[in-house]
Amino acid sequence: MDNASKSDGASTAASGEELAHLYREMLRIRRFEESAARAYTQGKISGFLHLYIGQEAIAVATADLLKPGDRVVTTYRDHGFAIAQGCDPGKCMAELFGKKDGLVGGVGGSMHLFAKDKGLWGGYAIVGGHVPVAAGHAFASKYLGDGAVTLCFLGEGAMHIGATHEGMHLAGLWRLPIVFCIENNRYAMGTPLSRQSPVDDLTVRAPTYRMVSDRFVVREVSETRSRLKAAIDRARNENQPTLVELQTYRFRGHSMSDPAKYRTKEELNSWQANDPLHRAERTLQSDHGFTEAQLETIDDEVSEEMDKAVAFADASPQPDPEHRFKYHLAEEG
Amino acid sequence: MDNASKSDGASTAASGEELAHLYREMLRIRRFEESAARAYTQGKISGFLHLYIGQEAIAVATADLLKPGDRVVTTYRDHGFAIAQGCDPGKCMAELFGKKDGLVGGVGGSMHLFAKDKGLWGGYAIVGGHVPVAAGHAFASKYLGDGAVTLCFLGEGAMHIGATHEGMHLAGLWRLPIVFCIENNRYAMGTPLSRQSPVDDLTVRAPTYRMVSDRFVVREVSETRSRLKAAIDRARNENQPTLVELQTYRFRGHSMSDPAKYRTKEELNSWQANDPLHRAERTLQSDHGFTEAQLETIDDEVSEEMDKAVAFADASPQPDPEHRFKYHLAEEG
Amino acid sequence: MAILQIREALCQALDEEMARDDRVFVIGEEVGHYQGAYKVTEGLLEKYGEKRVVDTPIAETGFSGVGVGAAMAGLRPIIEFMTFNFSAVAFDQILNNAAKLRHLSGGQFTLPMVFRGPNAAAHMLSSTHSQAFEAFYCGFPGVKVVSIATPYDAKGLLKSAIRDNNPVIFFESEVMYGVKGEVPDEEYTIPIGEADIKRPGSGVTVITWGQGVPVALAGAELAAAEGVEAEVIDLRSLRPWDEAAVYASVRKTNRAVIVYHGWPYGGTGAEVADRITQNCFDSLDAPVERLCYEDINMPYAENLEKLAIPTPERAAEAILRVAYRD
Amino acid sequence: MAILQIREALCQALDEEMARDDRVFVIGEEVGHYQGAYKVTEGLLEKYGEKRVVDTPIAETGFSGVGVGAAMAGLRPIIEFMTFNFSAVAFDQILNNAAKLRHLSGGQFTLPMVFRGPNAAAHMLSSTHSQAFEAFYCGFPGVKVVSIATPYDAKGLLKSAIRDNNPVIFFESEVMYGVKGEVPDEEYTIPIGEADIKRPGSGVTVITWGQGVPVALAGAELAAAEGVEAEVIDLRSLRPWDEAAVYASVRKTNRAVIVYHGWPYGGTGAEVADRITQNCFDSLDAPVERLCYEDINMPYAENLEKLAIPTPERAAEAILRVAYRD
Ligand SMILES: Cc1ncc(C[n+]2csc(CCOP(=O)(O)OP(=O)(O)O)c2C)c(N)n1
Ligand SMILES: Cc1ncc(C[n+]2csc(CCOP(=O)(O)OP(=O)(O)O)c2C)c(N)n1
Ligand SMILES: [Mg+2]
Ligand SMILES: [Mg+2]
Repeated sequence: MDNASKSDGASTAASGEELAHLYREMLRIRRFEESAARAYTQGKISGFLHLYIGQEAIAVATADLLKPGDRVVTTYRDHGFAIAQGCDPGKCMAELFGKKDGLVGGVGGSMHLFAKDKGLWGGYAIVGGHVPVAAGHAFASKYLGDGAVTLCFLGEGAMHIGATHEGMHLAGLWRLPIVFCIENNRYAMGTPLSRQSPVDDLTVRAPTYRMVSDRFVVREVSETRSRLKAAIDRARNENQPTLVELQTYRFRGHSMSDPAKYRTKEELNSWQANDPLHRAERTLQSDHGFTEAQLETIDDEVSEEMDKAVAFADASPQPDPEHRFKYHLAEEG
Repeated sequence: MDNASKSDGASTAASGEELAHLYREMLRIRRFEESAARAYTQGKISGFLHLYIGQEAIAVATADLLKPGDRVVTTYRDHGFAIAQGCDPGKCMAELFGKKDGLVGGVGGSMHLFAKDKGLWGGYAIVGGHVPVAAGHAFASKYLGDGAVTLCFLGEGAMHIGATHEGMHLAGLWRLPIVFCIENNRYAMGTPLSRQSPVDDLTVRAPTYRMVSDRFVVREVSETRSRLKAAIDRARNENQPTLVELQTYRFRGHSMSDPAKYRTKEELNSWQANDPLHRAERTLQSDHGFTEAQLETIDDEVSEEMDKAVAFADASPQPDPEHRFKYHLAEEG
Repeated sequence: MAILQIREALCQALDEEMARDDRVFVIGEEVGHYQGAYKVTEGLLEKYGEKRVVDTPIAETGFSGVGVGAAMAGLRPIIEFMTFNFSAVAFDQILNNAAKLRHLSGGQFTLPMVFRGPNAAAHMLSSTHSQAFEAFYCGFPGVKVVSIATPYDAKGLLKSAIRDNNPVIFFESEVMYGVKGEVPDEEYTIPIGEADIKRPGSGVTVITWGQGVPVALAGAELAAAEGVEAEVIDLRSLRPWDEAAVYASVRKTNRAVIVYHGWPYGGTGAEVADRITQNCFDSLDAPVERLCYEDINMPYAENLEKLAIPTPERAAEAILRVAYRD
Repeated sequence: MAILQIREALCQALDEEMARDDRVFVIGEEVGHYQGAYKVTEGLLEKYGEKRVVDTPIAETGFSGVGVGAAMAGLRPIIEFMTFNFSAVAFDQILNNAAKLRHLSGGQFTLPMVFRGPNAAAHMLSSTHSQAFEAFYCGFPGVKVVSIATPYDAKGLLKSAIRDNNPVIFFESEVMYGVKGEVPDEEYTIPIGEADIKRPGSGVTVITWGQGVPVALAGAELAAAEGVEAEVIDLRSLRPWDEAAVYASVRKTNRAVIVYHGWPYGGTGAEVADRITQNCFDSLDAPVERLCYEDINMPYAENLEKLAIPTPERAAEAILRVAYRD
């Protein structure tokens, strides 16, 4: 996504053009991941594959708000951010396939998408381990005075591990330009929040770190955008970190191997009924006069883009054998 | 200290007899540590020696409240608890001297006093590392239904490390019979709380763990006792953990090698003017009719006890060379 | 004899030991309601309840420490790491508490506990999820370390580990949970510290463990086709390890290869190699060889991963090389 | 040339590199206002201010991770562990972030950073505070590891470590901060990866590093009195280590002893021993010996600690033994 097309996100309501843009971005993620899921069942992708389906509004709202130099740091559930930040879907898919043209040359796979130039400072796979790292990015921004903001995403399950506590504590103590976004999708693998935490509201932690907090259900991509905007501004202009709890839901299992038997069909249905993607679609029709045909065109374009991404990944060769020795140490290329 | 002489601690005010007992116990710690400090400067003790002088009321109040089976888990600043829990001062001193008759045979030194039978479940030297362990003791109590309470002591500096967060989180989630006592002596080594934490009140963390909290300045040993009693009762009777912040002060440096230049003479003086030991002494005189002579007798007795402890430690031989192979694995004795 | 998967053999061991001693409990992420990330604890929650099958938040330091404390208080915790990769965040609890508290307390406390879970590279999980931890956990006193490769060994050694009064690090393998084999119907245990000759031979001694075992066995078959009969010794226990069995074999074959999943620098591989050299110096006709991971972070791509880990072909080459038959 | 303590030489290296490049900063517990727990950072706060000399709460995972993130963003952090014993709580940040992020990002990020602090047993600090961490940190790719024993090496190698574009683990010694030696007035650096012959000799090669160096040198003197001239090689860098220098010496002397502070199982000791055997097999007249800690938790008592760590007397015995002069 290029920065020129970004909206200012100041108010909750998005114009038709804006919303169409946000909708398309969400759909791109959705279709990318559906393609990836198919490829996984076809054995083209191995290892873990954690889908972001249902949570797309968060990555899309974020990408719309970031300025050049700003950074996104997230977990293994990272495809959505990669697509939203403007990474080439073909390269992303090739990474999932473990191919030479993958975003990081096939060494990282699904959990480790990195695109420094797009502001994607990485997908990390040790729960909580990226939180202090993100604080370090923000530390550097303050040190260098570069005006950049770091957004650190984490699951609600990551709130209970020590690294998260330490990273947030230092960010609060040193007033770093960072926003911590808890994507509370209700489960850490098969464990509901109620068995992970004695409290339901995770923003109770904010004052202990002298952070401001916000907490809301992610239903509208434009609302999500304006709530995050406030937090980002606070980080950028006041060096005041914010802890945001975004209540959301993943429609698929934790990873492809998880049948998600721990939750009811009703629960899933009720969240799917409020799918931010579909809601945006409905708003485009009801408030901005989009026709079925127009929406179908968008979908066709997006689907074609993702088919091409799969074809690109398919066609990409395996990495050269010598590639495995690269990038360990700086002198090794 | 034997359990029979324990007061019920129900009310803040202690009877003369009770207070005399608490006073004597505080004095025993004070004199023990003064002896240890002397021995350290004489080169009889090596390694680290972290004195508890100024904080004695906490260990003494605690010991007075514990029932058989209850446990104290603390840091490297552990002599006070050892003495208060009724460990033999000679054995404690011998441990500091690294001698055969030391509390743990000379392998642990000052930072690692353990006396299971006295309810002292250890002094631990990795900051925060003992907090989940203490939660484990309380977990076992709940599992076994033994009715015991675990008291976990930690410095305010230990609040910021991950292990502490995780241990407290699990204790809150699982409602374990435990009391976490932050001995906020204002400094972690040379760092004042203001440079360690963005918030001054450390009990703000309690609700995030669904804990009850209490916070007070440790001036009166009997008040300390009654405040801790409420927390212990809550743990024992309701499986409700409490986070207590005890505001206190160490009159000496962090360890013997620290000249404590980071604080002012005035600050030290103002805390020393409120030394709970001296306050108890004054109350014994003013409210309970103790004479100078009586108090001197107590001091003489205590000082003699500690002289004997030093003599015992001096006389104790070094551990047998073979001792170093013992106690690693259960089959090794 | 029943034919069981390693997963089932482990589950049986847990079940039998939990039935035998109600101080034994299981704690970790997804061990209960989810039935275990790799289903090793399947059915245990239903049978023993939440008290003894304890799901935890993601807090490895926290629940490892709880295990340490519970063990001190007389319980016998079995701590599951979803994989040992996640034990890195609990390293201090193992190094400084589990391994030291018996010693530090002058023997006042014993710590009967097991840390278990899969270890080493599975398949295409990239570098943070593909690490072998024996190089770290064998390196210090106060723990025992076990690594299993068959259902029989899995059950017999897990039962011993649970009954052991010390902290035992117990390595399993994600890619081998489905491996099948015979498991006796009657109760049995296997002592910690005893190696097992998985294939007799007289040409070369191959020492291996864990995921190395199938590689070594397949490599031995390939080498046999070239006329060299390797004796494959599965160490099973890595700390302590069965020096007597290894030296006896090496003194017979005069040649040794070590095949394992793990990085080359240090660790169990270097330890065993060097100890063989020190103790069998005059018997050795060739330096001991080690076949293990390349000294790189594990790449995700299938072809690269395969190049980085030991294969039967490379094991056979190493066997033939130390036999001077290459 | 000035005569400096190791502490002062390290402080000079920090000072010069901070003056040279304002992306360099120091972060850790008590590094600023307290002037460093062991005074290595003395005076730096006054000169460079709180921005570049950053006191932290007790949160090793937190500030190690902040260092990782800051390095990714172009800064050059120097992270002080008050002692490496406390790095165990930050193990994951070093293993899974510092050592892997360049690789995982396909080279998009470089991580120029130093983790430094004292390592190994000091004097009577008991087991949790007396551990040697090279066995852990040398065991995986993606980092370099250095261990110094003289003021000259300390300054020259710390400057190289700071300028290096990779994570460098830099081991110092609490008991050796006061050791004095000559340090040139003019600027110099010492390349990482080069060993140094601290004492030439032709009878036996002694390989050592860190706190092992003075022990090995004193042991060599004792052995010399018995007629065996040992060549003492200070590795200085443990990952990578100077294989060429070591093999050249061993091919000359045909005998090797390794003297180090650290546990026996695995680690740098076993790695160097085994690699010598593999590469100099035909030159070796005796198996390589290792003199290190006993395989126990370090006891506090003075007499026990002394028995558990290497001494010049035992080093001399080992030298004479491999020379078949015992
Ligand atoms: C330290 C650590 N422990 C365990 C895991 C295994 N694991 C991966 S994701 C996950 C659940 C995380 O849940 P949450 O933080 O809520 O994020 P979500 O997957 O729901 O997005 C677990 C337990 C891990 N990667 N790291
Ligand atoms: C993980 C860890 N980091 C650092 C240290 C070194 N250290 C020992 S005590 C201490 C200060 C602790 O302060 P606080 O928790 O307030 O307790 P106090 O000493 O004041 O009683 C530090 C930094 C340690 N032992 N463990
Ligand atoms: Mg979640
Ligand atoms: Mg303090």
